[in-house]
Amino acid sequence: MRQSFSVGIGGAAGQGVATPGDIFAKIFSRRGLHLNAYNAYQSIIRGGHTFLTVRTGPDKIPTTDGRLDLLIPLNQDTMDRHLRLLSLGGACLYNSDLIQPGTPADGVQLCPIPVSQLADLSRNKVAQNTLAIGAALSMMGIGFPAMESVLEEQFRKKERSVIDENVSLARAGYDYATQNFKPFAWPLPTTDARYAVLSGNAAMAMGGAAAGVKFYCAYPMSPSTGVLHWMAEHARTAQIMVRQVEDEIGVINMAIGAAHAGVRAMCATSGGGFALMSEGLGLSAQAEIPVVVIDCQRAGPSTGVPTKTEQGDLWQMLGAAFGDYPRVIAAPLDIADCFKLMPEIFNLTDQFQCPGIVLCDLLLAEGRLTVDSKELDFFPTIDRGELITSNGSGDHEPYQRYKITESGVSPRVIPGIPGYTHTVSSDEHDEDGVLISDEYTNNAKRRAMMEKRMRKEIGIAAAIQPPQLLGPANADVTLIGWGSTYGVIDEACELLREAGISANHLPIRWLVPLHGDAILDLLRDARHTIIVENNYSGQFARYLRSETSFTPTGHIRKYDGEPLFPHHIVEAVQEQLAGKTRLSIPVHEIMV
Amino acid sequence: MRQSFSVGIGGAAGQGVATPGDIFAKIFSRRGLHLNAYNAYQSIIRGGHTFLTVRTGPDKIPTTDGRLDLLIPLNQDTMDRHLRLLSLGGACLYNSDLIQPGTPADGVQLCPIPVSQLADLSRNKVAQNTLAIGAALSMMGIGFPAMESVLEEQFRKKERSVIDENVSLARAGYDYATQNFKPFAWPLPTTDARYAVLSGNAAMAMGGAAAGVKFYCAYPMSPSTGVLHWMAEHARTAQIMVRQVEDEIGVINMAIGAAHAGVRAMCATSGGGFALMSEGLGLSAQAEIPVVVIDCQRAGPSTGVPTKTEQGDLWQMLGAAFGDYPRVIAAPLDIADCFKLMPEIFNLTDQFQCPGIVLCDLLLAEGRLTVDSKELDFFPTIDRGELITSNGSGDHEPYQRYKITESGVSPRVIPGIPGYTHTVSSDEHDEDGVLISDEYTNNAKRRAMMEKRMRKEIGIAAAIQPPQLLGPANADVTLIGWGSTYGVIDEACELLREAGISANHLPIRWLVPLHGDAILDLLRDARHTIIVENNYSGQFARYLRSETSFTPTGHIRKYDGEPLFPHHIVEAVQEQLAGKTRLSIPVHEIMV
Amino acid sequence: MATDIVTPKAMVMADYKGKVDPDWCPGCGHFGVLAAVQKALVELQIPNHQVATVSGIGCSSNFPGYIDTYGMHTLHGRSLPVATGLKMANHDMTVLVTGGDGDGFGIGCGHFVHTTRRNVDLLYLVLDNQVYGLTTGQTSPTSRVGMKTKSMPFGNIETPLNPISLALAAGATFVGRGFTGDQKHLTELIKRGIEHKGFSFIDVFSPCVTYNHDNTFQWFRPRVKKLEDNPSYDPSDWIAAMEKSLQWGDEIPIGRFFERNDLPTLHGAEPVLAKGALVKQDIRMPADVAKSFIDELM
Amino acid sequence: MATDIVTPKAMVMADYKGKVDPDWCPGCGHFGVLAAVQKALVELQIPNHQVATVSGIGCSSNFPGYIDTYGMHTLHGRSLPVATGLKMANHDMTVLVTGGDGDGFGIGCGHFVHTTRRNVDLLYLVLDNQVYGLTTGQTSPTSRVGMKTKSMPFGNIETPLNPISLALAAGATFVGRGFTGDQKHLTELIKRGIEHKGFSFIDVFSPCVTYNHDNTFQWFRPRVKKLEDNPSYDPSDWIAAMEKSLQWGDEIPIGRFFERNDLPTLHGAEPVLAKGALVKQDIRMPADVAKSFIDELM
Ligand SMILES: Cc1ncc(C[n+]2csc(CCOP(=O)(O)OP(=O)(O)O)c2C)c(N)n1
Ligand SMILES: Cc1ncc(C[n+]2csc(CCOP(=O)(O)OP(=O)(O)O)c2C)c(N)n1
Ligand code: SF4
Ligand code: SF4
Ligand SMILES: [Mg+2]
Ligand SMILES: [Mg+2]
Repeated sequence: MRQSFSVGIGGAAGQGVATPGDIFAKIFSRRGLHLNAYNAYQSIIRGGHTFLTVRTGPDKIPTTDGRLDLLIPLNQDTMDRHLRLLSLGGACLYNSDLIQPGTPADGVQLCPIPVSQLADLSRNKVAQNTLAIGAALSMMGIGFPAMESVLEEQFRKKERSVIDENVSLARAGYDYATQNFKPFAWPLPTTDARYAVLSGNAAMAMGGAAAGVKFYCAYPMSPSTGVLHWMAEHARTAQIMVRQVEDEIGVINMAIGAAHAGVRAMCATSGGGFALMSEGLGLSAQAEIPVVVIDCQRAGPSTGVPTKTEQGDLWQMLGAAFGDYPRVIAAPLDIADCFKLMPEIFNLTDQFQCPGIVLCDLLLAEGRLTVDSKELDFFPTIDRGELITSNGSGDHEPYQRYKITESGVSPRVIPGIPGYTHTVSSDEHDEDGVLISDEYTNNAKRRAMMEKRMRKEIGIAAAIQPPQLLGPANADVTLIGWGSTYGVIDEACELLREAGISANHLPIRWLVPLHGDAILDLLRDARHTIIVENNYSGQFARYLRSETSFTPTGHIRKYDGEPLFPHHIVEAVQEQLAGKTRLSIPVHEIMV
Repeated sequence: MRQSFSVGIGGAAGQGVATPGDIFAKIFSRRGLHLNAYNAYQSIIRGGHTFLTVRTGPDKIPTTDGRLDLLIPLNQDTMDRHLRLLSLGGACLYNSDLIQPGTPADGVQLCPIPVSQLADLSRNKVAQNTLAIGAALSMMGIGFPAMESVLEEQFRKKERSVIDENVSLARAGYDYATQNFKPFAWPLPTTDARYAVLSGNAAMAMGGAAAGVKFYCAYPMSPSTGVLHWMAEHARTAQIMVRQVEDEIGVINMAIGAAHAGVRAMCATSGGGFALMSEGLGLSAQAEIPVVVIDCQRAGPSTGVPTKTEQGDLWQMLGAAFGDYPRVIAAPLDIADCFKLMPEIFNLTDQFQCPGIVLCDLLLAEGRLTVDSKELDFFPTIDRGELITSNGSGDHEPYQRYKITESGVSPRVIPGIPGYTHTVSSDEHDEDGVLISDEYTNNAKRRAMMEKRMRKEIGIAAAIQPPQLLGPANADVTLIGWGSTYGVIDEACELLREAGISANHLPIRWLVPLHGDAILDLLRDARHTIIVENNYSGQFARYLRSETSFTPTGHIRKYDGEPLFPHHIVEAVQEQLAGKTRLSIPVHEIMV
Repeated sequence: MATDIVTPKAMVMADYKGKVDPDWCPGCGHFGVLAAVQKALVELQIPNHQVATVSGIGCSSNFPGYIDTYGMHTLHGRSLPVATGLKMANHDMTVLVTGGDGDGFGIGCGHFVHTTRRNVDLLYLVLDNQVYGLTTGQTSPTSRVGMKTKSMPFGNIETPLNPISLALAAGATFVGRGFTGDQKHLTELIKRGIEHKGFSFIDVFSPCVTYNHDNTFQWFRPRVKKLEDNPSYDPSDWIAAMEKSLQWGDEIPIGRFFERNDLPTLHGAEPVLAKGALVKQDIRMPADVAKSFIDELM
Repeated sequence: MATDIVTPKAMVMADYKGKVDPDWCPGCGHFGVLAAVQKALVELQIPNHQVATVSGIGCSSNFPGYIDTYGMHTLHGRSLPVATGLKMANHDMTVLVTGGDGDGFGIGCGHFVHTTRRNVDLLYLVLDNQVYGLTTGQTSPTSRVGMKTKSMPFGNIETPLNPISLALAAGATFVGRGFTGDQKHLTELIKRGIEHKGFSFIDVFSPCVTYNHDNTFQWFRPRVKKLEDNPSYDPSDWIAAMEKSLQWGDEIPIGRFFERNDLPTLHGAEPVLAKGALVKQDIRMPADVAKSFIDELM
């Protein structure tokens, strides 16, 4: 089992859960530790309940978990809901002026902090938070200076007195804990590494910037809004034009307009906004204008649960816009991949002049992870495909925008170049772009143009990597996942191996086109296959079946809005191997 | 082979192709003949090329065909394009003043009409049309009085002199043909039956009216606009409120508002408009407000070929709106079924409080067919499901709109009733309708509410009929189709049998839920299975596979905008049985 | 519909209290709008089961959950078409629509213009905080130039939309502006809006205390000036209303900008509804009507 | 972009002729608008490769196919966002947007209002025939009350939208109305609209000879009166323009209703574009900028 340490901080929205989270993240990552953070919150601006988990350790931390080492409840509600997440060796740090402790499990240390004795509450309403962080660091065996420098940074925009006050509060907490509480059995180690900490939304925004996005537009929608926020904040340094548009229909069409003008254009939304964009995807496909849309999935249907995660948009992506047309759909596997995927998908959409969809979800979009900064390559290969950027000598064949070619790709031109004027069209058209339906309807031309476009699918499939099986060849169980389940399955495999069950893992990153034959090959000898996904109906299982006829031995699904934890998978695999069920639906233990 | 006679009339849009078509249709149906009519036209108001085929005969005429008995070209273009559709025994009636005949196949009679000799062209620009109809009737062996009464009706809103002139023109044509042309070998028979002639759009509109639709709204979009036109014209007699809305988003939401108020509400669109509606479907599902949407498919992607048919919206329907939710999707099999399906789907959506989609296509929507008027039952069973329409004694349990029940159905109430106020919501909610996500996020409640909704799928599946295999049990080939391919496969089976190949037919009408097990049972012993559909990628084949893992022996597909003809299927089956291919893509012979 | 048992009773504030308390941030302007609507309904003595409250999505759009009527919490930007459908199907209901500036003027802008010109008989209240609240603070169509938000951290560069002039231009028959900080005035305005036969639009300044630090209660309070205090202001004069709509700065007019009562409502203009609310009409058509439809096809 | 070879030459009408002839019905008003645009471009001597013509879907929206420029035939109602994206990515292009009344005021209404307030520097020409042409004759948002169409066979009951007042209320910096039957006047108006820096809107009466039998060439011809003929009319006076926008009946004003030149265009207000058209900027960011992004995360 990989060594890790989990902190849970809970309170009402507006009570300042985010700040301690940021501080822990900074302290851990600067110690050279990995971390993974997930915030379970509600669609409410003040009040309600928010619960942030930060898990850290010297190895990669692929996911958070329901088991905590340290709980910091900022209100009674958090104490009542979550004390039971602590087990032997765990501790709970709380403001004993306000919060009544519950009955902890055996071996759990209750650590009351007499906040009013240690702080002047009239001056600082969130004193309990800073005291608790100080105390926590002491118990984790982290020296105080690390904290001091992070606090300086965190409050750098504030006055000196605010910084000083926070530092002295943290110090008081630190010292109080050193004197009164038992340190954790496992003092947090340090390594020489230094990691970047970022969310999937920031990663996708930065990946887009690295891919050369010059135009970004969006309409705010959780959980994708972080992409807009990153873009807006960095627009001027990155020289990206960022627009907030009146609605998602305007968004996709504006992006298409910019893309047609020759820049790389990107936008992001979530399921409901994507529904509004879907007509525009058809335009992108038919007019052959590349555009990249990020969809950050949240729990549906309809407005659904805006702050909760799900992998329930897959069939919406598969069915988006009517008719058949080539496209690329990919699901990033983790937050680092959120970055890496962007230049790849931009190259594909430019090469094949078709829409590209990045199918992310709240778990990655709003989760945070440590990433080696070398993985954030801001100078990746850029391949803009067959793009005419100048009229050269001025002499050329008469230009045909939709020339019928073997590859299905017809050279594109940047508007503004002399001698290449043409019309692109959402109506079916001939090679010149003249509308077939309005000028004369010719079913032979129509068929040829359909086939030209669809031939691109061959090129796209050849350009993307078939999936790989991770782990031992002859495993007891093969876990198949897609997108964000990568991390949790990865860790579950490790836990399964420790429990004596050999497990391997088939993560799917490219959804359309899907390398169905390669998947069948990989699964041919699998003994027990289980598809793991975060939705009700097994959307990926159904899709895989539609492409390959493959049916797995079993399924693990979850649709309560919360992500899967490794032990959910472990227990489900155990029950399925024991023949108890073919469909496991784990019960979530963190109630938010 | 069923006896039939096909007339083709072609010309530029605006040359008046529709009127002769209407006149033939009336004359044939009043003779007790069946007919099937399909107009191949372009998205252009004047000019271009339009080609109407009317096929008639004493038995049901399930489809039109590429083979003609009579061609009436109204311009040279039509002569040039279509003369080759005539074979032995056929005839071509044309205005010899304007049109140069081509070289016909052996045994085809060229029948030039000297229009300027027979008519005063300065007074009547479409004299050639009326002359040709008169001539045609004579050659078909139809007495002139039939024509006279139809002309009276056709022009009943015009002045007497116009009617008289048309009658005398028709007479002149009739007499000229009697004297100069050879009558057809097969004089058109008569029967005692009398059929209604209607389009699929009119049938769906009337079926909706019969189902008790009180609110209809739409935004015009070919090929669905005929539903709006029927509704608008009959609004006052049928007491239906009909609204044209600013866009399709407004349409679906207005329909949902009306449905929530307690009336049956319906709307219609085509693929692009449906994309805009898809977010609204999620609302209907999540708020549990029944609504029926008709989608008349046209060739895509994007604006595509607005006047051409395709079955390319299936995956858009399957993926419409994100998340998992219960719904009903059905594809009418023919124009009579366009009517019959409406009350059925309204009953289901009312019973299960979910959206219902009628997946039609241009072929049925704008085609015309004879239907026995007894099949147009305006007083079908109406089952509004669990709907509280009064507070009864005023005493009742506290009302919970989303009460968790075994069936997944929670009684609905008509707003305005005292004592039942509640809020319906697109956000996830608890049994009371209180928003889970905004008030407190509870993953157990979320899961329970998901499961409540999804349980309705069981009830829906039980309420609809599993598909049936038509034709002999032990056939050489089983043809599987869905929706509008019903007619063409039906006739193809007959032709195959005549060609010595026994064929049976599995038509799919209910798409979601799909009776996958029943289908597998029916196909278990099939020797050679072929899925026939009007799209590029085999959308139904892929869907069927996703539900059953079933893969057929072969496919027949077409995506040139035109429908399949029976002989396309026959030839494709022959080549597939001979092992030449597993995918046949017939070439269309009518060039429009 | 069968007959309902209705025990006539005087409506009081408590009758309009929703199942849960609002989860808006303490101090949010939306509380005041909720209270004013409830007061208006009490003063007009409209039974709560005869009221439908329809909203889109946003903090402001959570409104139907906090008032005990027939509520509909629909899609972001789509409250007006839903409300139109509801009203057309049962025009006996009093229909209120509530939402935000993003909901109504951003994504919902097209519906706003068209519902306005159709003169659908409902009251549309926009809880205008000049920001996107629920999505944690982005620029809205009514954010002022220069305002900094998460989506435009260097300041908004787009001219804001003027809801009053837009509503007037779209043909609204009742146009008002309220301020949640002036409860009495707002309540009166809402009452008039409900009573008006036709489309009533009220833009309500309802500050977002969390995300809009420019246009706060403090900012508005000294600026708002009631049109009702100006005896020469004539709310039947469309051009005068247009002119007033331009005023912004040290003095910002609130009150009834415009009202006309000479245009038919949408449901009033529709002959099909002359026989009463659609939902109360027979679901079956008369046999002779059905026969006439078939005869046409023969 | 690499350097292009441009042989300067005088543009003539033939240079703007599209690959195919318009397939509009003989006599359709849209022919005149096409001709006027082509004439305006010739008179302004704008090379055709520097022009982008963007449309939605409709008879009027087939326009880009009939003029030889960089054309985009997009989705019904979506021409304005597409054109905005194009202009932002390459503000060196002259952008024309053409479409119908259904396209622009019906399904596209929200974009119309927002593109207007953003002052995107383009010319938006609505070929307003007060009917849906391509879908064979339904009511449009500008159809007059009482007009009978296939979708409202008993006559329209909805107050039509007033494009001029709507554009003014939405903050348009150039608002005009033309008549396809007056080519000279229309050409001049279009020229001014192209030259105007900011959002120019021209509503052009362009009769549908097939489906609108109420508002025909014959109907308009005696009614249209040029604002330019009235020396006292001041197109910088917004209120006067609003007042004029209400006029309809025996006399219908055409011409330049309003123009102001004091507001920045959207591309002008965006600092990112100060370094030149986006499409001409380097696709790679400087290494130090990339480093700063990573540093923020450490
Ligand atoms: C189609 C769609 N796009 C985006 C969203 C996300 N969203 C929810 S509320 C909101 C804006 C809220 O602002 P406003 O309407 O002004 O209401 P407020 O919260 O300020 O009261 C947005 C963008 C959504 N729910 N649906
Ligand atoms: C989303 C969508 N809805 C509907 C249509 C069908 N449609 C095509 S053109 C048109 C209206 C055309 O009217 P207008 O814009 O006034 O142009 P006109 O033909 O009168 O010039 C409609 C409704 C469509 N193409 N896309
Ligand atoms: S975020 Fe703003 S609008 Fe939303 S509840 Fe809080 S104060 Fe009110
Ligand atoms: S239908 Fe009307 S708008 Fe369309 S081309 Fe014909 S005349 Fe012009
Ligand atoms: Mg707001
Ligand atoms: Mg029009």
